[in-house]
Amino acid sequence: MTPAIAPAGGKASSIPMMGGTPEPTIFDLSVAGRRCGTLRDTGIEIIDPASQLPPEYLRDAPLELAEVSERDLVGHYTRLTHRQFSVDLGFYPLGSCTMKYNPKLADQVAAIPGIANVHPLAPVSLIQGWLEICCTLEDYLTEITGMAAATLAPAAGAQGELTGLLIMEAYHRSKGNSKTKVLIPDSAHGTNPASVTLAGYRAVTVPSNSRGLVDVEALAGFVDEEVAGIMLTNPNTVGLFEAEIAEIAALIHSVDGLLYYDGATLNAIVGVARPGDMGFDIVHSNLHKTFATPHGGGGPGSGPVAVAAHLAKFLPGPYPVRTENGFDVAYPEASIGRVHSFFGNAVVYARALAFMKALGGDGLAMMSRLAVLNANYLKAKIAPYYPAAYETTCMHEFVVTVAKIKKDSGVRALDIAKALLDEGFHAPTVYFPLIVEEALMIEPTETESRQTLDAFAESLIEIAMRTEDSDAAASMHDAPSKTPASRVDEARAARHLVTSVDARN
Amino acid sequence: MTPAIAPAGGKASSIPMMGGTPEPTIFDLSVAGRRCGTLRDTGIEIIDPASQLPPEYLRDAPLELAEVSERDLVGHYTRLTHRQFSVDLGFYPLGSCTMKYNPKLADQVAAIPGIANVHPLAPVSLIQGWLEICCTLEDYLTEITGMAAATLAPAAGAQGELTGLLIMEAYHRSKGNSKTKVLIPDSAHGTNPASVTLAGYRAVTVPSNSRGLVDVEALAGFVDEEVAGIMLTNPNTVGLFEAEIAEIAALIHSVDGLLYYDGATLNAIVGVARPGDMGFDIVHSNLHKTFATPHGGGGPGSGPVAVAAHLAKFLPGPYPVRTENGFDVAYPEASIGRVHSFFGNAVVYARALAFMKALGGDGLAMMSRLAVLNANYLKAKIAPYYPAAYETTCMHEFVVTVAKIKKDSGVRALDIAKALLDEGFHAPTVYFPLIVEEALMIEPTETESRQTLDAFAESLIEIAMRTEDSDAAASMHDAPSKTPASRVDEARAARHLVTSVDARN
Amino acid sequence: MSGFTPHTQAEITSMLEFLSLSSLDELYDSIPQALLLSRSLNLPEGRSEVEVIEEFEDLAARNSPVSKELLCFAGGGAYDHDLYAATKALGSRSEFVTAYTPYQPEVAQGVLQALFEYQTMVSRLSGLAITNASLYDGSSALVEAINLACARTKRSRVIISEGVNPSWREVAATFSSGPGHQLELAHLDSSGCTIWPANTSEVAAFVVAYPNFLGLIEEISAARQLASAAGALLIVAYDPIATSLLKSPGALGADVAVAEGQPLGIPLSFGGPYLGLFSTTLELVRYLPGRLVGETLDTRGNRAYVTTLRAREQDIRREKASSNVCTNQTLMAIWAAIQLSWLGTSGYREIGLKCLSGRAYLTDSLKRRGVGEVRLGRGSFREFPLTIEKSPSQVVEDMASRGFLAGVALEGRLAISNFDSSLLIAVTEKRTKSQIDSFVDALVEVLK
Amino acid sequence: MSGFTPHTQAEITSMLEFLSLSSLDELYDSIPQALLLSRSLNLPEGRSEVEVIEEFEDLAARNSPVSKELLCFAGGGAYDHDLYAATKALGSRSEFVTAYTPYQPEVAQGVLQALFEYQTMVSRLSGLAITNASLYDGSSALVEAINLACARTKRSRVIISEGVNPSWREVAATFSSGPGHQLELAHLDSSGCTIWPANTSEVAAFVVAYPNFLGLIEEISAARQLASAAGALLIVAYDPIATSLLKSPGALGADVAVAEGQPLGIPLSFGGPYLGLFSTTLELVRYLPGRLVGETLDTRGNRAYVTTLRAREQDIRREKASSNVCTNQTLMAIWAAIQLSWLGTSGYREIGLKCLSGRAYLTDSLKRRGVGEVRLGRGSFREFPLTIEKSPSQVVEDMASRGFLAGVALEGRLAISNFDSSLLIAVTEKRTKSQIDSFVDALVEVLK
Ligand SMILES: Cc1ncc(COP(=O)(O)O)c(C=O)c1O
Ligand SMILES: Cc1ncc(COP(=O)(O)O)c(C=O)c1O
Repeated sequence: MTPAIAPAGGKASSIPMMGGTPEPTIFDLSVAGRRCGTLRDTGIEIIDPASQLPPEYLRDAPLELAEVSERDLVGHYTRLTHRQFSVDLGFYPLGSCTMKYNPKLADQVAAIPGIANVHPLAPVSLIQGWLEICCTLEDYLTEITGMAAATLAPAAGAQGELTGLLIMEAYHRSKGNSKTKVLIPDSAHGTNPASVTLAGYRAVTVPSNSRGLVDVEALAGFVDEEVAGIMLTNPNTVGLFEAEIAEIAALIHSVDGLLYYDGATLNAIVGVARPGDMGFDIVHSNLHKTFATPHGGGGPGSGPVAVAAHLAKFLPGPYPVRTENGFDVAYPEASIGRVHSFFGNAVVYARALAFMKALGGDGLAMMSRLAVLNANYLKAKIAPYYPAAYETTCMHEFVVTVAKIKKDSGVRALDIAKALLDEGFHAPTVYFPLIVEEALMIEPTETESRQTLDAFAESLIEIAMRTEDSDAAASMHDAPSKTPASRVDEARAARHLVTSVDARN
Repeated sequence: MTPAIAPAGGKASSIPMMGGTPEPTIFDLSVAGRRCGTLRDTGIEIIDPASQLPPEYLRDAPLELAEVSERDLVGHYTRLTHRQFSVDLGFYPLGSCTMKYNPKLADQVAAIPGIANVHPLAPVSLIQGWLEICCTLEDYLTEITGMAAATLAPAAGAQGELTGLLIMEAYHRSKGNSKTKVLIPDSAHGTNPASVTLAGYRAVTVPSNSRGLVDVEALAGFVDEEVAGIMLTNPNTVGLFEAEIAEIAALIHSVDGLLYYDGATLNAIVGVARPGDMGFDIVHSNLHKTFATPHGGGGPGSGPVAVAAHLAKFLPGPYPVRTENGFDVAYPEASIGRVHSFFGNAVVYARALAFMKALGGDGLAMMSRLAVLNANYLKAKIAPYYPAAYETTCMHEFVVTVAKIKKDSGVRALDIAKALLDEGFHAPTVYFPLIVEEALMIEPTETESRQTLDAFAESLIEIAMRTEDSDAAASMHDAPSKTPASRVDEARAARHLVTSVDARN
Repeated sequence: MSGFTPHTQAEITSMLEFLSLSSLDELYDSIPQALLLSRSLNLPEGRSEVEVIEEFEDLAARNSPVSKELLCFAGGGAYDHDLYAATKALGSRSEFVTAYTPYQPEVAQGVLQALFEYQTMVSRLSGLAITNASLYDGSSALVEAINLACARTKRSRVIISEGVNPSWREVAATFSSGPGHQLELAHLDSSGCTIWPANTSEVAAFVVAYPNFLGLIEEISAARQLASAAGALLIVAYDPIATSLLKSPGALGADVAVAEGQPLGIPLSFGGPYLGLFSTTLELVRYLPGRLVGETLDTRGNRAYVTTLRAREQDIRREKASSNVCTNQTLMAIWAAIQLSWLGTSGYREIGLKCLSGRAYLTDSLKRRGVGEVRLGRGSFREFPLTIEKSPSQVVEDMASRGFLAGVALEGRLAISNFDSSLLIAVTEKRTKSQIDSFVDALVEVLK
Repeated sequence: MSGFTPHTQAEITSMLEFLSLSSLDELYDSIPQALLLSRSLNLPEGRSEVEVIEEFEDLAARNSPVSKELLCFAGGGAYDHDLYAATKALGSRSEFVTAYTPYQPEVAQGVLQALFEYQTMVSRLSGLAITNASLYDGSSALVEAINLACARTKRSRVIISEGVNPSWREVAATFSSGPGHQLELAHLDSSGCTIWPANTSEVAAFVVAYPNFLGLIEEISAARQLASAAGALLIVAYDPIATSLLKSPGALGADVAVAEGQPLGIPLSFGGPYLGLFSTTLELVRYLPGRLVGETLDTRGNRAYVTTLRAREQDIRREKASSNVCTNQTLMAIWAAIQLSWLGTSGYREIGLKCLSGRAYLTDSLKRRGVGEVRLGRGSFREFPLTIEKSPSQVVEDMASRGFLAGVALEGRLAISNFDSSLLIAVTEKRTKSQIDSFVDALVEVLK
């Protein structure tokens, strides 16, 4: 911790990235006694805490935070942003993540005081606008997914999954079913099996067939009375549409199982096909993917869950409802309970709804079509060098394997990812899904132009060609070199665990 | 111009700076038919322009602008910001420019709808808040400068100068004086003589003495009945206080001349000394310097002019005034006339006033003291390598000469400036003022910490030491190399004049 | 077609040609005809951005935001603190806003370093060495803490104080059903202190709030002793503003400390996005949910940051992971770090002093005016219950028409034993003397 | 001491020690005692930023902003156009906002390239090859144009149409006194067209507005012919929104084209900061006022930008410079470039069509309802005079209480010959059919 006597302070409060040096931490810039500004004068005399609080709980000394001027605060975080890639800076083809452009209109919506500064526990008479936003977004989502009712509360996709699985569980309990397991294809995202466990079920992995799809015949072998349901994404994580979804649904439904739809891939089919029409009973959507709300460097997201009519009574509460005199808040009769401290990541709803209203029904349908067009175009462009894991027409993303490149040159998927960073592109998702060896999972999204796809394809191909030269291939293990940091030693971070400034030494 | 058929479009819409490549122009990214968004639906049918406008004045074809998606628009300008140094990124010790930190509170003030969205021609009953802002700022400025009245209208320092000189001229006209010339020290900023000419006077250059100051005896030789006045900055542009200002004032006033104060250096003396008390009759201040409003990459600024009581009647109009029932707009009786389409760069006033209110009287006085402390500290730190042009205690900035370094190593002030860019610092002002050979004019401002000054001094000294090695010295002509562009060929730009995309080829 | 997608008709045609397709619909040939939506979505037509913004301005006009329309004396887990201009400006920089999870550290040092610094700050607040990169909100942090405790102790019985935010307790109950944790409620006495059960065998964790939902300080040492005796973990739900004056949970022996980070510079936002703070001891790091940023070096030998110990996480551990969290609240964590750095050591302490002093000024006034029963228990920080004779929710409505969000009615799902007919009132550093005076005047009138 | 300066007391002390000084006051030893201010500034004490912002919110509440409180039908040189979210977001990026003039091109490519692109756009709008990097506002652009013409022709007589914004004419008059230019006003006839004088000898420039201040299209070719015959330059003050439908000034033979750039995405801002557009022909480039950005290469052979032909400017030419401009309106130029790029070819044209169609819808309604005398001259773009029987300024006040900023009263300093008792009304693309309908209804009532 900072010593009590004013130390030298940061070597420099003003080294921009252009200088090529790493940014010191905010604590390195700290000098005891500095501050950004003063607090408001309330006109109330400051009292001795000991007169109000049990003295044995009072701190002995003030808690030490960074002590900087506002000038240094602003310098620090501004320089950090110059060390950070983002959608606004460039192409971000992270498969499964749908890193599309986030329109700026939503920022403006989010900043309206009547949106941003509303207390969640205010009486319903004072939050009618917010409740209408919630109800309207639910309507949009149920129409898009083909379901009957929805909750917006889950704060992200994974929380949506768990919420949905608890609804599944409540359904089975209500029917007196005794179910123990949930089926999951081996291509599934890690959150799926983790959620299953947390919902109290056993996750059973179903292998994909050679076409990257659920093998319906094999699946049949897994289906018995203990099956509570199945979790699928459709298109799945290799970017292919599970064409036999109706058969799968029939099979699962035959044992009174439920179908859960992981909405991470919804971007492929908005306005084209609906999970509800495919036989899904529970669907989450990731507003931070399909509906263009920004991902915030890791969050916040929002993972609303929509359900078929017979499951509506299990939805979590509180629940905004339309009444004859405006909007109110209610709890469904057999609710699984509350899943968020308040109503969920509300401002994200406002952003997503603003986006949906701007595009409209037809715009949303076009969005998906162009996402799929972009993916297929890019896939075809790079196919001679980067064979797709599966040949079929892909949906909004696709997976290629560089197993052969690795075998021939020793260059791995990771090296190719890093080499791309040097070209000014973000890397695709690597080593996922697990069923594809040396996978690169590429999702261009609909907001990228053909020119960007061409430039990206060119870079990828150039990199592939470089692997044919053994020196060039070897040097790729050192990539990237033009980025704010060169290749980062991940193993060292785990070995010498330093997760705070105070753990250094 | 863009051909009618959709061209290939930009090579890449997504190459961030991290990739190290220059950003294409927005026109290079253009593809015919693309757009960012749609306009509002007014419900009004679009009519044929020929039905409303003389057909011979109608365009034959739509005017061609860049046609990009919002995604590419945002990518383009965001990437451009990654190729731009700024105060928020680092130290910007540009002498004479006062590149202090601009507190973020002012941005919030500027964005309030009741500030930002007010029509300047609305009746006074609807702009009372704005008129109060104007009057209050005038009060602050007259108190700070020690003058009697002020106009905010001039849009920058240079326009303030011209406005002030026209007031000078109006004064002389009103007195029946026939004046022809205005005295200007040889250290003055270029705007001063230019303004004098535009005001219809002849600029007469007065040489500085060996201490960098106006030589009062020599000055006396220039003073005659034709002298309308003198323009001075105090502290002057070498960063020194003209201690004999009272004598100068007496001399000029003795021929009924007026003293004009160029406020570019006001940052040294707020709350310490006032131009009015020194004998100045007309004072401009640069809100974008002393009062922390951002410089905007070149503007907007704001250059209010304050005057002594006997000159108030000449101020430009319209003029916000306090009345018994609120605020009104008036014209001074003998006004020189209007100097701005409306009331000047109003939002800049709101920013400056917010800053002043946040600091308060004592805070403003401390601001100047610390600006001077920082300058003297830095000056002393680098003195062994960078001799000051003048020895005296400097005010908020100082000038060093690298004449000896140049003589010894061939490294010029320009090369040193460029080398600093590689260190992550902005360069000081170079080759100004003209009276100092190989000048570096350094203004650290009060918002920089001692640590930043130390780091800057260290870099400067390290560069000076490098000049002692002839190879290292030679390589400095190629600096900078870590910046978004390497050394730019300025001569080529003038020789092959290309000032628009359409002038290329 | 809106401007959201860049494709011109000509480009669509040529891209389709390149793919030897003749229409966009053919891209969906792998979807059986019967599953295709044979109609357009039944949603309104797209509109220009300016119209959409105006629509939301109209919706917003049907809410009553604090500051502009209502002076806020409500808390209950969401507080009306000042947010500084620099926090907003920096936290809105698009590099932070539009980045993904930092999977490629070489181009994500901005987010990673900001998170590393955030972890440092929250570890200081909590007094615990390990802090993750955020969870969804206070309640989800509590859920993860319970899961951690049960996984660590291999037990399932959890004693949770009634002083923990009732909504968080509801969330904990929801997510305990799956793993089969048994949550037992320990009620509050009339002074607002938890009455712990006598039988503490096989307890995985004790959960106590500090200050509790009523704003009152409980005896944490009692819970710590019980936990130690029972071989259980102590989970403390703290208030990250109260720690400005109070000892950290870690200093009081917490094994896990969780909090709602909203008061650290996050707008009220109708309840979200907020920020779940989660800290624990180094010993428990392998049970940590969520992402963790560690310091390391790059190949040039420069300091660099990266997410670490990823093998704990769901993307690698899959069904064996103890948490499913993936997307978290990174941006909010960055906001909190900026706000805390804006405050610095002295500003942070001053906020605490101002909250406390404002609360004391209000409770003194209420006592002096004989308004209801002010209940301060063993000590209150910035919030307290006022027991009144009228219906608290009716009082809130009546006060709203006078321009005050008077508090949170402790009714229905927010009811607390021994605190019937009470209004929970909070005072932040934003509330001035004159605002509090007029609040008291209005309350006197309304309660008359 | 506020947080604006970083210095702690300890640092101040040690820095003074380093300088062998014992107090800050000693720094000012070079100032004679008599000149030192012996008291504190008589200004209020400093306040926290949140209090200052609230103070400005209170001040702002005493203004009536457009959109929120008033539907704007006023123009007169400042127009209520839509501003797009991306323009605001990008134009507010702190690298653009907090940079200085791009004196070091190696670290200023962002601003320089944005200005180069701006110059390209404005050259297309104006139809003239050379555009500078901005001037203060429309009026200052006009002043510089007159100075240029007089310098070029070595003459001093300037004929300026009454159709040029009266405030600009005032500004031109103010700044003509110094150089000794003689401005002669050419009045408008009752159709809003300039009556040029018969004697045009020794004229340096003819200045005409397009459309003029009344929103009406004048015969530019007449002015062009006079100018050519007289060996004078033609200065055209154009409207950068009208050029979406109208031929560019350059195409009509302008030698210099100036404009107020505010309609290109700059908020009304109580009149500033706005943006002066200035274009001229290549032949006149060495007379150009202000900064000019040129394209070149860096030593790596990459395209780069730099301010060029600096020898024209005051910092080099000093008293011989034809302009004293230094700080300009760069940030506003960048906003305009972003907004124009947001609009693109089709959006820009659509704005023009919507303004024109809205104006026509309004003038048709007014005519139909027999409200005043609608005067469209040879054609009006988005603005027109309505001659009425009541006092125009009274009508504006009456309409304001009904929620409309009804227009600009052509009275006092804004009076125009032959247009007594008239209200100048503007319709932008923001005004919808129903807004115009209720505007007409209100006007009918007010004029009754
Ligand atoms: C296929 C899939 N499922 C689930 C998730 C989890 O969603 P979230 O990150 O919103 O919790 C993701 C996120 O990347 C995903 O790609
Ligand atoms: C000494 C001096 N005088 C005058 C000016 C001109 O001021 P402005 O750029 O605001 O027009 C400057 C600007 O740098 C200056 O430094």
